[in-house]
Amino acid sequence: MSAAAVHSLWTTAAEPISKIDAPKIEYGQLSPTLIVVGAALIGVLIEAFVPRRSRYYAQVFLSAVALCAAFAAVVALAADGFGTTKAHIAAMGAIAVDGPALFLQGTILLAGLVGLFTFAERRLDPAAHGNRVDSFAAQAASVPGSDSEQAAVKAGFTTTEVFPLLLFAIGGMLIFPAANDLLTLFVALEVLSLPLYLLCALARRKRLMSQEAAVKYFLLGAFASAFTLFGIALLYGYAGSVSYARIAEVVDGTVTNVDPALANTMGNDALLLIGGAMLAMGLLFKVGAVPFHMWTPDVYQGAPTPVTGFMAAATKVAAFGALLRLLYVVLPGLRWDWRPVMWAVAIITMLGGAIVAITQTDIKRLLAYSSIAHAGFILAGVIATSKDGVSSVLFYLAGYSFVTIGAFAVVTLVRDAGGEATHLSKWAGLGRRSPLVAAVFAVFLLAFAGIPLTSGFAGKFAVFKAAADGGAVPLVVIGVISSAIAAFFYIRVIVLMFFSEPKPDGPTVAVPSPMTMLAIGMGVAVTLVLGVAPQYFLDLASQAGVFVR
Amino acid sequence: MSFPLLTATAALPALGAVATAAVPAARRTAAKWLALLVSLATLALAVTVLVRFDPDGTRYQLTESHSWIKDFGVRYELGVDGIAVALIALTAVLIPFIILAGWHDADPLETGNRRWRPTQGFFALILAVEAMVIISFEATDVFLFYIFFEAMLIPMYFLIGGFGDRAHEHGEETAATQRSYAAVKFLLYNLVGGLLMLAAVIGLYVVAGNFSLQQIAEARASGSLHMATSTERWLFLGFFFAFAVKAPLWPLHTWLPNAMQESTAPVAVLITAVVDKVGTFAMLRFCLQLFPEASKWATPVILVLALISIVYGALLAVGQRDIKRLVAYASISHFGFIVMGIFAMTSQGQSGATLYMVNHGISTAALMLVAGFLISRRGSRLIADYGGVQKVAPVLAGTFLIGGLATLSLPGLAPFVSEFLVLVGTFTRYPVIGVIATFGIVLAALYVLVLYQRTMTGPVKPEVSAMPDLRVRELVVVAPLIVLLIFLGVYPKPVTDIVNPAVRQTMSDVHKTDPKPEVEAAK
Amino acid sequence: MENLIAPLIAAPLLGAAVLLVGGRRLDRVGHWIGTLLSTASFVFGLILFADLLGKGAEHRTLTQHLWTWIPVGGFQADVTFRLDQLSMTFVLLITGVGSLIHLYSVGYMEHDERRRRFFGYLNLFLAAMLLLVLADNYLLLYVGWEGVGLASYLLIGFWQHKPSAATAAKKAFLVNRVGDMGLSIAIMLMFTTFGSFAFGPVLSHTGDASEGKLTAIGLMLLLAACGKSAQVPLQSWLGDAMEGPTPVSALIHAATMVTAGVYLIVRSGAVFNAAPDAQLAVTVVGAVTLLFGAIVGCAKDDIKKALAGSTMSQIGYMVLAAGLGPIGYVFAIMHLVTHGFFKAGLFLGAGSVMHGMNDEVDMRRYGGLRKYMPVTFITFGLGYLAIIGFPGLSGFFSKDKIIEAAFAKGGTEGWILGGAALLGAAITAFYMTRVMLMTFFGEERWRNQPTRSPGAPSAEPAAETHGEHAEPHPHESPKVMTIPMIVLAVGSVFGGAFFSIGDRFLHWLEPVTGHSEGDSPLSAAAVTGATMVCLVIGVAIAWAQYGRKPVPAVAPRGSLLTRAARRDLLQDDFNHVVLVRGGEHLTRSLVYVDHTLVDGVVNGTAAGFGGLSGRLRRLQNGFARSYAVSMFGGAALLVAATLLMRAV
Amino acid sequence: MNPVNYLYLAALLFTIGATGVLIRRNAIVLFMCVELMLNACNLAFVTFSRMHGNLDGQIIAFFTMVVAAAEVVVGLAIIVSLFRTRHSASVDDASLMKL
Repeated sequence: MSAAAVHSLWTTAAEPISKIDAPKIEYGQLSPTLIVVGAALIGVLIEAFVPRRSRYYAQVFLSAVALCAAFAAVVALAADGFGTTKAHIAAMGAIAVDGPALFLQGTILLAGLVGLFTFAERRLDPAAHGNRVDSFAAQAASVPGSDSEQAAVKAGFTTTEVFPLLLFAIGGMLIFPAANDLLTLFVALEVLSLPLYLLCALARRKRLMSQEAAVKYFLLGAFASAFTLFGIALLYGYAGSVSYARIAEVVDGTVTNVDPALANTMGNDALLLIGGAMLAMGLLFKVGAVPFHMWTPDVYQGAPTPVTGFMAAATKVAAFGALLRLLYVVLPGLRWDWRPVMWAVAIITMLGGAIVAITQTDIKRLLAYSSIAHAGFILAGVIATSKDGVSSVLFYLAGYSFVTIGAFAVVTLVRDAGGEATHLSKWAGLGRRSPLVAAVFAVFLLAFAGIPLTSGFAGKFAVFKAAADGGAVPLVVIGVISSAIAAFFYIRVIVLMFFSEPKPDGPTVAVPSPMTMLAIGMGVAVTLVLGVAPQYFLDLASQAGVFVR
Repeated sequence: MSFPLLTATAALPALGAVATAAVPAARRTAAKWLALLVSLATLALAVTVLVRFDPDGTRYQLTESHSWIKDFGVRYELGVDGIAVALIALTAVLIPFIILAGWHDADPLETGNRRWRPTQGFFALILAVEAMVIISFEATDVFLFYIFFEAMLIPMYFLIGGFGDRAHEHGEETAATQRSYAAVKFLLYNLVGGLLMLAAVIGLYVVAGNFSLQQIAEARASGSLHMATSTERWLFLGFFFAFAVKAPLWPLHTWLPNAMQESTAPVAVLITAVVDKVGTFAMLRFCLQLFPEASKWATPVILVLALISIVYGALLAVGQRDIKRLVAYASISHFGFIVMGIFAMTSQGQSGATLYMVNHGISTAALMLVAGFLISRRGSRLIADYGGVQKVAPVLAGTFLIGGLATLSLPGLAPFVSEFLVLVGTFTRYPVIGVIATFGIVLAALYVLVLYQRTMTGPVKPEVSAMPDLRVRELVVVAPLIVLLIFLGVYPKPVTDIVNPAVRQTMSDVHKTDPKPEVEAAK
Repeated sequence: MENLIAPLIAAPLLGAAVLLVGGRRLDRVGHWIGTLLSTASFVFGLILFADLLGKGAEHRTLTQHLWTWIPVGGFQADVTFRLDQLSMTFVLLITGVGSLIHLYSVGYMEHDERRRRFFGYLNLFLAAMLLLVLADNYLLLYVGWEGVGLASYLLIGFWQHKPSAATAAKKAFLVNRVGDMGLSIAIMLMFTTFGSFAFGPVLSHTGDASEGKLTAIGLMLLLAACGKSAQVPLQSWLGDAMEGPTPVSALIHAATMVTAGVYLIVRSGAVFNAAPDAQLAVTVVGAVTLLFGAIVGCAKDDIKKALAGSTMSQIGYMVLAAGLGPIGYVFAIMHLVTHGFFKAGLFLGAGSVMHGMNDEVDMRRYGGLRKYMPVTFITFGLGYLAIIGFPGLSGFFSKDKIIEAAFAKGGTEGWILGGAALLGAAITAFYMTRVMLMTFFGEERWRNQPTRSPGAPSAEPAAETHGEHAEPHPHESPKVMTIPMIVLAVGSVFGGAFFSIGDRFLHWLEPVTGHSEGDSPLSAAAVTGATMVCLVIGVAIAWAQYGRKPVPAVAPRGSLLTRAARRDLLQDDFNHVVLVRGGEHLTRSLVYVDHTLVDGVVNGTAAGFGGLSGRLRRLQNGFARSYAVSMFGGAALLVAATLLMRAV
Repeated sequence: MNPVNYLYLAALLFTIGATGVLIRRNAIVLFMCVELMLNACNLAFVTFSRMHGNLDGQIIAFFTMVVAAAEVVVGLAIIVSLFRTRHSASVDDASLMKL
């Protein structure tokens, strides 16, 4: 680049800034996100100003209202046709308002709502010193087992910060799949991650494991996001811009008005490929695909179960949304480069998750591995690179998220002296003690296993169908095999619950408040409805199957 | 839009299942009666289907068709041909007897736990299975069929793993573990089969674009839908594997002995007499209609497998020490006959096979249920623990003998007709296979008579000396079955009249005609 | 008139149903119901017989179509009955002898608390046997064929608490099944050859079919016949079948059922006529069996087993005759009928003796019984004379004709067969005389032998009821038992003469079976002479051995042949070693294979995944940094792979 | 001099950071390595920005700093709490959950 050019660049910059036309923001179309984030901020203020006794109620109320409002906004937008005809890119090209975005945001918000219910549950643990407690530490700062902790518990402290944190996370998740330039993507990634890191550390019981989970999640997450960022940097270097549309144009070679200054770096495919790969790696980390999955079991096990449920459901949805957008909007021109790689990832993810899960002994770890396997199945749909592929993935995510939250909600119910009894051996004979809970959990497991008449089957069928249509028949076969393997360990749990004799020192099943019941109930309802009469939702998903660019 | 008879026939037991499950824990007997009444009502509906069905009418009758999952090209399409009608009737007939036979099988041991309601569950599950079996006989949409073909596994799984014989030689703990092993084995076997079928189902959709059996079959016939030979064969294998597991065909059979051994006699009957029939039925309806060429391509191998099943099953039955296992292996041998009849591709073979499904259902039910009564009395499944029962409980012994004679297909009893038809049908096209298969009848005589001799004859064992004879409830279960066996053995025409047209259709699907006899050929 | 055929079968069938379903409440009258219904069926038979006689020789075939049984495509099986001279003959024999034996059993089974059931089975047998001979197609015949098998199974094993009986019954059924296999294959062959298996189409189109097919059919039919009629190599069950009550042995295993094979061959004459090879096989089987049976009969000390051997050999004669084709058919049937009389008589006699001797069956513990049970002695004696072919008695005529026919076959075959038949006649004379002498003559070896020596075989459990530890008090049987014996004795005396004078029987049966006079190298007189000589020799030897010197109470070791003959010429041992042992090994090894191999593969796969899982999960070692390593490595791979994709 | 060299430097720094994450035990140091990686990214951004002659890269660099700061806040909070419970900042000690 010639010195003159550089000089001119400086000089233009040095000129007195006459007038920058203010960026045009379509607040209406961004309302879902804005509502949630705004509510989060208010939540912070509540923490600051509302007396301790009433904080909990204020927070729960606020969050619930915010999520419902946001969901209403999403529905309104969708009804207004932003999902289909009016789909466009808002906020100066930063955020896309289109079918996938809205669908995923809706899913995330519902998941978030259900998650909120499980967060707010306060009936499961025995009341400590006369005040009800939820599954979060009384005072995260106090050392486990220390006097300060005792004092905090005695004083009836509760970490109501979790609610704003939850809202922040949801806010990030809402932006994540809608982000239409890499910067927004990165910011959203951090916004959704950081609160989750904290939430992981806040368990009331088993705090060491909780903190360990947080540390692992945080360090690895930061590590991954560094890769992501570097990937972004390379892409920026490749295209001279971080806007999806722009990058896509460059990739397709249909770029207009190249200024000569860029000529020598732009279109350097090495940059593109490496950058794309590193970016993809960041997203695959979030969805928990092999070999970037290793944080999943530990974090899922250590984190407070409500957090785990929410995280497992919502994060996956958001991350897959972002991944879809990246692959379909930014890198479609690169299909022939990334498809084979994704094939490999999908295959090892499906098989790896399913196989390792066989020998798990902790229910939460088991579900973690199953979530890995499912990530593999979803990837199979992602690879299809067709409209069907998108809509099938959307459908799968919707179904899956509810099953997951429901399943983890059930896990919170099964408790013994040491809190949740997550070791499988403790679950023996649960079907005898409380058939209903066991039956509900069995329904979730069958949905995971993809047995017909559950959402799991419909989703799996949709995804595999799309994949097969896309010519990925071997992938389908492997998927089928690995779901057979997966079936084995889901069934193992069912066997344990129904066919083995209950242990004398077995866990008790706590009677939850209506909130958890609602969460579980919604899970079951969605699972069965999507299993028996999925048509409406499939329509929804297929309408929402088109990205704007 | 007439009354959706088929839907009703399937829906009634389903609703009955829900209702039964909802009966409060204390009202155990009420649940039993409810289940029994529902099954009888279902039988009534099935009979109406039988009556409304016109053998000489169109291929699929009483059809219903509604859009279901548009995106998957799935429709809710029901329709019955003669074969389906016969099997629906069989199912509806057997279930009441199964319920009646299992009257006390699920009475809870500890009545303390208010929430644990095994009895309700047991009968609800049986009804659920009935519903799913019936609808999978009715479905003319591949996807619809597949869904229930798979879903049926779940209630069966709980029936096998959740309820076993009361007294067990090794104590309840090991019994439980063995049960769950059997249940898991059953489920995994069938699930693997089912999932491979799923891949094939998806493949079929990719090729054909919809799931309607009739549309696809017509398109195939008219040539408007072309399938590459390799594609057709792969799809065929995907389907056939699942059905072969269900059927079960050697060497995919090992789940059956465990399942039948560990489950209570009524459930064992439910498995072999009802559920497994879906597999053979599906071979006849889906494999042959959707993939005629591939079916013909695979015929030699399948026939050999069937032949192995026949002889192998019989030989193993001879070697068993456990009554239920023995019956299980006998069933494997019989399923070999059924498959052989289907793939012999002659009208005798296929009518015979269909008839065989019905008769085998009844005869196995008779034998197995009586065996169950016997076992419930002595609390052991081992043949060696019995002896001389005939002297203390002559009626039981007599019914047992009749069941056994039916199993060895004695002329005059129903199974003879079907078995002979299958043999003839096979013989006309594959003489050698037919002849070898005929050895099966000798082996059958061997295992049945050995079983009878060891259990019923000889000096009375002290343990059985106080054994009561059949009770009224048990007689009510067995007597009608025996009457059916004799009636269908003497006058099978009603069934053959219904079945023959359907078989003729299937034969034309695979473009096969019966070989001409030598004398006519000479002329 | 043909409408009377169905009732003919229905009567005993009804009896069976009533008696078996009726339950204990019928115990007191059951046996009379059974007897009544079998007699009724006999009466129907007589009426039909009269009707046939009324018709012209060519129109003596009645058919009754009841309903279509199995209609599938070309496969049409009807339930249709056909009554012609041949089946008529059998009907009369079956119902006649059957009724007599019912009557006899009333007395014989008096002490058995399960008498009702016994009569139920007997009626069942009659029904099945009638169905067998009246069926108009082979499939329906097959039903009767297995029906009689079932009845015989039930009756042999009637005393089920005796393991020996149960085993014998099972054996009989199994061996018969082997034969049945032949019959069903024959039917399939007929279907593929003629497109039908009804007598009409099959027997009238034998001309159009290839000889190979016909030979195959013939051989398969022969196999069936061997099973049912206890011909070598499937004869082994008959001896054990004597475990059943004696009336059963008389009715089923002497007079009627075992002759079904002969019926089958004669009925299928058209097939055999067109298939010489099959015919030859039949004759060979017959000849071998008639010697085999005779030899076995010589060695047995159990009176019933001895008679069983003789039955075997007599049926051998019939089969031989049937194998000779049109020359022999008529005489086969004729001998069958006469044999039915005298052999039934002999068995009833034997039963009567056992009845008087505390159910002792070992002839070495008999002796000198003639003065204690005169009626039995006389009837038995007449039967004896008849069977050895004493001039003028029925056996003389029928057997003589067969021997003639055998020679008439001509060529070396003729000589061999004829020779065999003659030899057989001699041996027959020997063993029957032996039986006669050991039972009714000589000193009373049953004296001061209070208890039965353990070695001796025991047939009747009724022994348990009346005192077995007392010294036996031989006594004549009640009227209800003696009358049938007398009737049968009369039959066995005059039957043959009645049939042969003016060839009555020949003319009666000829329209069905056809007949042709072969050209015998020997004149009828020569044959008769030869027979007589053989007869005398046989009797003489027997007298020399058992008449002149006293019979040892314990059997001497005897020659190799004798010992072999006592063991049914080692045929059972062969079965045991080859079939039973071999079978057991086969099944045991298969069970092993199924468990370890077939099932092992499945469990192995599961275990394999489990192991893999266990190994893979070690990677999850809990160290955040190692997770980071995998991520880093993954990223590197991802990048590398993407670049690689572009490179290639 | 050729700005591409800055890219090489960035890559180098990034790699150093990553290696540090892989080999160091102390959570704080680990974390600093991550920060190093982020800053490597920043360098890359500004370099590219320079090369492309548009300001996007520089803007992004600022964003990154903010994000990094946020990460520090959260990260240190977690690490400190871990340290207080375990009295060690070694990440390898925190391996309760495995397999």
